[in-house]
Amino acid sequence: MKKIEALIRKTQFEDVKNRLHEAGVTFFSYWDVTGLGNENKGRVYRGVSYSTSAIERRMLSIVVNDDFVEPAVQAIIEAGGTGNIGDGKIFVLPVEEAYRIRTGEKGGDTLN
Amino acid sequence: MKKIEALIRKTQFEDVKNRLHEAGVTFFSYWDVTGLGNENKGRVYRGVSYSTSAIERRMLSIVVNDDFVEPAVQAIIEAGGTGNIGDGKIFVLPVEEAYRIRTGEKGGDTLN
Amino acid sequence: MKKIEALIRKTQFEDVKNRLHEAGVTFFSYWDVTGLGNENKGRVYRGVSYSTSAIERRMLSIVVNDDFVEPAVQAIIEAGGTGNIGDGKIFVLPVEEAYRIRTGEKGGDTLN
Amino acid sequence: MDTALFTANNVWMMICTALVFFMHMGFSLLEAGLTRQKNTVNILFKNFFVITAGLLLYALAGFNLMYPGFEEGATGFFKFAGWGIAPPEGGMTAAYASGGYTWWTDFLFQGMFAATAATIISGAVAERIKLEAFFVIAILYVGIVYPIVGSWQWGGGFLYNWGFYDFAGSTLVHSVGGWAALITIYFLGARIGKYSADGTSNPIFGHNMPLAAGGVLILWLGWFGFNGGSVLSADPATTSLVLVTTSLAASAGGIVASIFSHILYKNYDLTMFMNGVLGGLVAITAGADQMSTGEAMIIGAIGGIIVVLAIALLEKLKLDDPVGAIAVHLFAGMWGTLAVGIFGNMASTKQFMLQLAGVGIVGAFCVLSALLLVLVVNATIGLRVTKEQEIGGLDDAEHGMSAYADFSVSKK
Amino acid sequence: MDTALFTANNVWMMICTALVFFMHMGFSLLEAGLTRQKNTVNILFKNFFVITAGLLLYALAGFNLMYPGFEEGATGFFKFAGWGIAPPEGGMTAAYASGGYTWWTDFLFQGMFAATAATIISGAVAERIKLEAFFVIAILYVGIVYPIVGSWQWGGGFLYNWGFYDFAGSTLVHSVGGWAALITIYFLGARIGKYSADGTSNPIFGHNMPLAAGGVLILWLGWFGFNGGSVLSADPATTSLVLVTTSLAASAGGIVASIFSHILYKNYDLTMFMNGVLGGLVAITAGADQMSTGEAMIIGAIGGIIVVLAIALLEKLKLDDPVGAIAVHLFAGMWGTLAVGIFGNMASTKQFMLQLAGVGIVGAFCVLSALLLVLVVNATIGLRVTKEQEIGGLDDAEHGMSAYADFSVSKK
Amino acid sequence: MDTALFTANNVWMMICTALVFFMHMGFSLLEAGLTRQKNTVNILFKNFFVITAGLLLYALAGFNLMYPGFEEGATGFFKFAGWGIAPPEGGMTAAYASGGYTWWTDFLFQGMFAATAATIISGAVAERIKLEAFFVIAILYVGIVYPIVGSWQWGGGFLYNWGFYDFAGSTLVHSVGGWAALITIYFLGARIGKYSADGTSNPIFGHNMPLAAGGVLILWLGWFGFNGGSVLSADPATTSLVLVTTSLAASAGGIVASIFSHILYKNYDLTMFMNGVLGGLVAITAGADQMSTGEAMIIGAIGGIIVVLAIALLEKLKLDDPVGAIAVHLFAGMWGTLAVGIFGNMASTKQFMLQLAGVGIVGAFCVLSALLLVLVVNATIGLRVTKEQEIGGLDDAEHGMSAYADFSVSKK
Ligand SMILES: Nc1ncnc2c1ncn2[C@@H]1O[C@H](COP(=O)(O)OP(=O)(O)O)[C@@H](O)[C@H]1O
Ligand SMILES: Nc1ncnc2c1ncn2[C@@H]1O[C@H](COP(=O)(O)OP(=O)(O)O)[C@@H](O)[C@H]1O
Ligand SMILES: Nc1ncnc2c1ncn2[C@@H]1O[C@H](COP(=O)(O)OP(=O)(O)O)[C@@H](O)[C@H]1O
Repeated sequence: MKKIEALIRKTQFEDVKNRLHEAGVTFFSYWDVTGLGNENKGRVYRGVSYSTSAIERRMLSIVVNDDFVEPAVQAIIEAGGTGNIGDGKIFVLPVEEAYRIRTGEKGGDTLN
Repeated sequence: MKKIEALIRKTQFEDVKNRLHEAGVTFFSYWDVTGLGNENKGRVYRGVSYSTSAIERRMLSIVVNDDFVEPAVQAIIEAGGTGNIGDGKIFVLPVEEAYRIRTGEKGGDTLN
Repeated sequence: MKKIEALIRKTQFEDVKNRLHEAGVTFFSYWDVTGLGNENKGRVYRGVSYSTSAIERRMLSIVVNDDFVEPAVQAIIEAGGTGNIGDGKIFVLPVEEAYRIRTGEKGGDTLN
Repeated sequence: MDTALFTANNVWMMICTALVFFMHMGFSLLEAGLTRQKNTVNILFKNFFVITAGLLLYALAGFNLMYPGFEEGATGFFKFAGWGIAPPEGGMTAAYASGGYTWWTDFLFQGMFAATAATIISGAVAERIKLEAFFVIAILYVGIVYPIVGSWQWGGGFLYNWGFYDFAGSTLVHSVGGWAALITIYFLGARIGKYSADGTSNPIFGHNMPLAAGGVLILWLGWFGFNGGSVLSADPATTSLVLVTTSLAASAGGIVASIFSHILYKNYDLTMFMNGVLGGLVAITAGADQMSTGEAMIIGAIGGIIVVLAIALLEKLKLDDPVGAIAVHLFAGMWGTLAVGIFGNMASTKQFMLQLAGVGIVGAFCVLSALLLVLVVNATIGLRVTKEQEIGGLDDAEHGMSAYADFSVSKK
Repeated sequence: MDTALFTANNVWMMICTALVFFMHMGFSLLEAGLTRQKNTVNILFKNFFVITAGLLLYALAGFNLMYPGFEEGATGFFKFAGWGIAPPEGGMTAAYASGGYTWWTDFLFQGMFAATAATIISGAVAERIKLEAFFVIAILYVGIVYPIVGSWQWGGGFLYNWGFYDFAGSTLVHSVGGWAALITIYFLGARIGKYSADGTSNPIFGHNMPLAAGGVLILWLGWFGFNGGSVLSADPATTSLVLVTTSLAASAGGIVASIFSHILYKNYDLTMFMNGVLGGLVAITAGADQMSTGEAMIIGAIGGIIVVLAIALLEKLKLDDPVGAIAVHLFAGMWGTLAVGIFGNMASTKQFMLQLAGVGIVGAFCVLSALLLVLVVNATIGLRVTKEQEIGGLDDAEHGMSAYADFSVSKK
Repeated sequence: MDTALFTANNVWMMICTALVFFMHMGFSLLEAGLTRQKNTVNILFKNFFVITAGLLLYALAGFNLMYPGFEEGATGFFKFAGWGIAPPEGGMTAAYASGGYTWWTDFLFQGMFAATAATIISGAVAERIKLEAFFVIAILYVGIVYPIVGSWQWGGGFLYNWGFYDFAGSTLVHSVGGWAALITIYFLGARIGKYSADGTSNPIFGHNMPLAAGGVLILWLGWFGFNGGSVLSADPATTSLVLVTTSLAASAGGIVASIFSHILYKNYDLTMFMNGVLGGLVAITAGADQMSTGEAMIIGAIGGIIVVLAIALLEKLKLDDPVGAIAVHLFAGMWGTLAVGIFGNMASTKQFMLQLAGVGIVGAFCVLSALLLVLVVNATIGLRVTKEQEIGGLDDAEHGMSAYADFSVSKK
């Protein structure tokens, strides 16, 4: 089992979600985060100009069985990319165990 | 050391927190996330009916020493379950090191 | 590659961010969480006194190549500490792979 | 009376009507702000129901139940002038009400008042009452109980004939609402989590202080119409005096409540300041036209202290009132009514006893009516939502909506 | 006429002016609340633009286009009394308008009305129109189309001479705005995500229900001035009747819409309640001074039902109106205008036909003007923001700001 | 004078009083919206304090310090008519103020004004002043400095006798508040993070734009009372003119400020639009009854430009004013006062010099008084919270509360 952490543009979320569904990944959790990266916008507020590298992003946390990692990553890359700096990152982390709270069962079967 | 990530119903949070305390786990962090899973609700808004699989959940992030994993997981399963679809998941991930910012010390002792 | 999860005081965020920048870590994501730990405040609301161990914290998620772990952790400890209970924790987790969504490339080079 | 004066009077009364209407926005924001986010849509819905249904009911029956025109010296408790409303002969002329206003203005001003009583209940029972149960209680209470009590005094009934005095309704409006709130929350029980198994109280925070604060300021503004319109004409001397006493009592109530609660609890609690302002306003309402400025400040100040103490008392008794409605409307309302016998032009032992009698009789009637109503509703529809619905929030359970569905907070 | 009556009348009219101004706050909050967070600054900006530019335009040309003083029995469609404003001889005396108000009051009251029409458009086109495109449409529509239509009736033009009746503007204000809104959203298209490729509708949630609810209550309050001021004096009988019919229609509209939508959709939808209240208000506007209380309730109730049905109809037609502006202002507005021929003092077949003619002629003119305007804007500046800007939000794209930049939600 | 006219006048003045009261809600929302979430409770608390304590102080001493009744041609700088308030003989009759209002109305209208000066300070010092320090400054400034300055003009003192003109208080209210704000923030210093070590400015975002925008619209509404009531009667010609000039100046100020800031900074900054509206309002305040519509628009437009420039200037000087209070109230206030000598009925070189003298004398007195006050407070209680408290937020540090404690944002 692996955990996929994807940091994507909020504006790409619907596309990514749909592509993940097509790839068979329908269960995950997400929340909004602020990202510091390469992207940078110039702004003015009340006459004070500033540049911000803090951008709003959505973090997707997806735990999948090993054979789903590759399709899920590809789905996110395809749907999440706009070609502009700031499209985001995907990280893959090892997961040792998973449980379904409702039934108490554990293992890879709980991931759907 | 392990990291326990539990995705639970917000409505079960108080119970889970109390049960974790009884199990000796009093330190953790949590935040609210949106979950896509099996649970599904039919809704109408301004005459438009729709069904949503996006449900609000609370994510608990708990880092514990190895011998606390089992009791913590059991506590969450017991207090977090309602028996209905959508009770959530628990994932266990490996943690390589932990530090206490206040003192700079590291290791399993920092986890309390 | 490692993932550094740091739970810090919101009030120390600016300092930590700057120190991380000095340490060469300019890319990361963060969001606000609630933390249960040792810190505890006595409060009164509408005449009801209560004590809360739930404190607002900021969670930093930083994925770095192995040689950046040590400097990053030190930076956070130095800038995040106030010496008072509740300064927070840092956890280090293993990361197996990283991708840059924009280009689809993977590996440690994507981390900047 | 000349047309010009009649017109000026009626203009004032229409403005006061508009201001009393606006109080419903104040109540809506205050109640929504002091309760939890998951029940926000529900509270707003109840407030919309109260004002719309309240007005329709008042047109249907309430007005004719409240102003049935008791005969000189009549002793009845109840009289009904018939369904619906239609202006009497000459109702639009200066002859109708000594030139103070037209019959239509009269109806609308009183109709805006009527809905207030239900709103008071709405705040206290928030976050756990079943929507349908609230509908029934509000309809019957506003449609029947409130007008009957009102008829005893403002309809020229027996309280009026005895010499009881309640200028703008510390008792007739605020306590009437407050009693029903008290009875209802007694049977409803506290919100889940408010009191722990070991008996300790837990705070449950409101979700939006700017809303609540804005609500209180709107209520204060509305009170200019509530008390100012109760003069029933634009008489310069009386109306302007009433606005002054009203504002000074509000100020004193707020300042004193915030200082007092700072002494007791060592923090500057904004919600206590706000409740104190409201306590001062409710307290001055019974005698706003009878007091000097100094007396108004004292009455308001004591109102502020009473509110702080009453909140603590209800907390001790485990009576869970999320917005402090009972402390403000019932306790400060009783105080204000009694104060007419203690301070101001009418002060006398006799008057005090009359005020006490009025408070007691109205209280008894309201408690009994509310009891009957609540018990019947409880036995039939049921008062309270299920535990699951309450924890999940009434917005989800009763409306399938969220008050801030699209809100997000990641930066920039 | 004596000075006192003149003064009292003018006081009333100035207050009504202030209340109509306040409606712009109601619209701002309602529109902001019912749309998404990422477009909040944009909506507020548009509302600030509408009220400020609207007033300036009305001073520059609108007033003189709307009240050019057609000669008795004139048949022209258009007349212009010149640029800028300057009071006529005697404009500040009781002689000007039978003592109802001064010329300055006249200008300002009418100026506050004018801006309303643009606000109606603003709500419907929210979340995807280009800011500059909106500026141009609003300026030309409020500066030219609205006053011309207004002149036909309130300026003593041909509709007025025929005997068409529109007390406070169900057609002249609300439908005029509604038609432009309809035409504009037809060409603008729906918001991204509103309709899926397979043709199903998706809900897009508003981000702040307390704002929206507060907005509706402020609008109701403002309607006291909108309808009450349309009496054009403080005449006690008529003004107070108008406030009563207005409030009862609002109440009936809200209650009936909420019940009706509960029957259809099985949930207590707060936004339907709110739109129902507004539907009742718009519907009564054309005949507020002609109806009995019972008739007002019926007109309001039907207004509420029409709003619920119209929302469903527009949804079917894939016409995306985020705040329900067209259902409320156009549909309920047409209903209210026709209702003058069906209910109340003026009811008659002949009057009904006149009302129908008025609705038709105004509709045709508005549709054509809006068509011209929208097509020209579309061909030049372009109507719609880019897909990227829309998804990212107009606040970021057009203003580089966020409405809640510093908001965060971690607990305690 | 006949009772009817007296009554109509007094009705108008009472409404204006209510509207000026309502401005405190406008200020509260504006200030809360433009500052950070962590200081929201604190700002609301300060605003509640200002209005309640302000009224009580004005009753205690302020009114008698401001309207002491200088003798014809007296030259004193200071006079005090005694503690507390009690109506003079005939204070409730038409004889008191040429039938414009009663003595009670007088007191309350002026009392609502007084609190305004303190609110202006409140906005500028937000997010870092110690609560107790603010209490002391507000009490002494509103209780003593404001009434003394006011007495020089409105109390019939030497400025009045010279021929200085300030219709509704561009100088006497707005600049008086603005000077104190300026002095206080000079000693208080900028908020942590506002200016980097290398001297660059950083933006600090407000947390709630709908609140701020609503606040500005409420302020505009309130200005109908602020300027309209300063006519001191309901005289139809003057009051309606004043409302027109006020609204046109606000519109011009807003539109021009938004265009001007778009030219300078290439974005449509809503906060500049809002500050521009306020700048227009403050600027017209000194001569609202003296201007033609065209002149009102020019004065407002220049007011809007001045506000945009003043914000930039203060930014350069590293004077940190979170809500733009000084740009709006001090700079536009001075401009408006001088404009009375440049435009309108009174324009003349002599008048301009008089206006300049008035601005200068009042400025000097306010600066000195504020200096004394601030230095004493700084030396005793201390002006500023600790670094920790500031970063953690005043809500937590001073109130132990959070403005949105229960807010959460996970979807649906
Ligand atoms: N090392 C990292 N650890 C955690 N989050 C990261 C890291 N690098 C990038 N991110 C997240 O990814 C987002 C996009 O990255 P960025 O470098 O701006 O774009 P790109 O990947 O196109 O070069 C950032 O805003 C941040 O949220
Ligand atoms: N593979 C996963 N990765 C991340 N989060 C998940 C995953 N599966 C489920 N979740 C989270 O758990 C929640 C509940 O899961 P769900 O499948 O609806 O219920 P159940 O576990 O009772 O079948 C989801 O809403 C989602 O937040
Ligand atoms: N085991 C843990 N797992 C997850 N988060 C933790 C854990 N321990 C502490 N935290 C987070 O760190 C914060 C500070 O920890 P705390 O124990 O209060 O302070 P200190 O580290 O100074 O003793 C907590 O509020 C919580 O958010």
